[in-house]
Amino acid sequence: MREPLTKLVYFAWVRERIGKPEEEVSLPSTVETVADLLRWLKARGEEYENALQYPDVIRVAINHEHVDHREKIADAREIALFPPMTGG
Amino acid sequence: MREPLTKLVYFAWVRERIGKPEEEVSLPSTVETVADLLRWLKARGEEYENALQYPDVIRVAINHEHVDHREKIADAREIALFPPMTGG
Amino acid sequence: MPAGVAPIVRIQAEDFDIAAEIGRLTEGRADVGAVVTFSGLCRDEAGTLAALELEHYPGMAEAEIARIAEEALGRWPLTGLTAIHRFGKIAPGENIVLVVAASAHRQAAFEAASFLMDYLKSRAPFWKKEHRVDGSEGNWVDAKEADDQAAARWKSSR
Amino acid sequence: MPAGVAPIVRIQAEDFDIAAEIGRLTEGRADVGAVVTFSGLCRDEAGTLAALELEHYPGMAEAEIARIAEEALGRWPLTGLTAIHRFGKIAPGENIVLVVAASAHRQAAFEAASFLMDYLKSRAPFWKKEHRVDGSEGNWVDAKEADDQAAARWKSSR
Repeated sequence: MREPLTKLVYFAWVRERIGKPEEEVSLPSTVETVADLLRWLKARGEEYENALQYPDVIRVAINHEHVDHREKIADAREIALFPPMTGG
Repeated sequence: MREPLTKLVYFAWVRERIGKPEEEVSLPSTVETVADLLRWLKARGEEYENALQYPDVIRVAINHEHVDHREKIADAREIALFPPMTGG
Repeated sequence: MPAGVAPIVRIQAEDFDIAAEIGRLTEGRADVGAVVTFSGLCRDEAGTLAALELEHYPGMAEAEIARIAEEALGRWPLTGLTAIHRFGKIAPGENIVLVVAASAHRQAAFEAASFLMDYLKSRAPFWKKEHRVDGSEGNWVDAKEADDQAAARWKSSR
Repeated sequence: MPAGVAPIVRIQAEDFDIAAEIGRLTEGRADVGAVVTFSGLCRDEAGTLAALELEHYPGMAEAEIARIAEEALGRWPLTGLTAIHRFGKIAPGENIVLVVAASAHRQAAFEAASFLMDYLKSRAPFWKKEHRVDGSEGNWVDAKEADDQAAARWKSSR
């Protein structure tokens, strides 16, 4: 059984467009993969729609590790959404 | 017409085997190329024979620039003979 | 790979001291023949950029760079490997990132440093926002296709 | 290639200061995005080597390294390039050679530094003699086939 709350963290322009650096959400059981999560979030309001307009460019990490959009989020403690990285 | 004296300089084990760091020599007109010079030097005595036993491994520079053994030595002010380099 | 080489990874706001970081990998030992450093600096983009603001993902940034460093230690015979990445506001001319790779031989040091930088660029969770000299709202720097390609070349090379 | 970049080439007995040499290529400017340094150090060969003695060809050594550096400046868009080679007796753990390459972009800095080192190894008129810990007559270090191959790879790559 999934923990009731999942921590979501946002960075760079994803953070700016959603308007907050992090939040805790209660995910419905229909949200099984990263792709499901992005679709579900996008429907939560204009700021999410704006941040996640092109889901393909959004990079995702679960528990501090990069994952692709097909990854299951079953035991995620923390899921991060961010644009492609520009460090170095 | 060739200058009467040509300066020869030696490095590393070429210098050690010949037994001196440099000398001035009067080259006969039959010595036209680097290969001719190596043959001529080799006949000058045991120490030269010892240093130049395998002429193919000897590297040569004329006036501070690498040359190959076919190079003419016509206007050489200084000719250097040395083993393959091991700097860096 | 020499046993027991642990990478040094630091994420910090303050500048780093390249000579000190080289010393950390070389002092008191005589088995290091080659040290390659890479430092990345903030450019002013022909005078238009006032500063870069570097945002990072605390916790993951350190973990991800450590994973990349371990991968490098597995691929090349290194005697030491250091990666330091700064965050916060950085002015043109200042340092952003440092990589130091030490080895008995130069090829390993060059390749490991280059590999680490390519992967830092495309996998370390850092993002750069521009502050413009004219005071206009800065843009987030776009990821470069070239950086992904640079990282990808290490996949086929061995 | 940025106009007017003159390589810095020095042949010297004394040690060099890497941080100072980096500073020489970066201070007071904001167009440098990447600095790669290579330092080559004397190894003790598992405790058997007491020192290396580096002989060089004065005059030609400087001229030849300058020629190699000019070649690098012609091939990569560098903002600065430095090569320092020591001569004389050098103990294990000490520096032998330093290359610093600065550019707007990291690939150019990495490639130019690697190129310069490969050519230094195979073309700069320096020779290393070993002094052994056991006091036996040292040998002249043999040139490595691998170093010639390393230099040759730059001929086909562009």
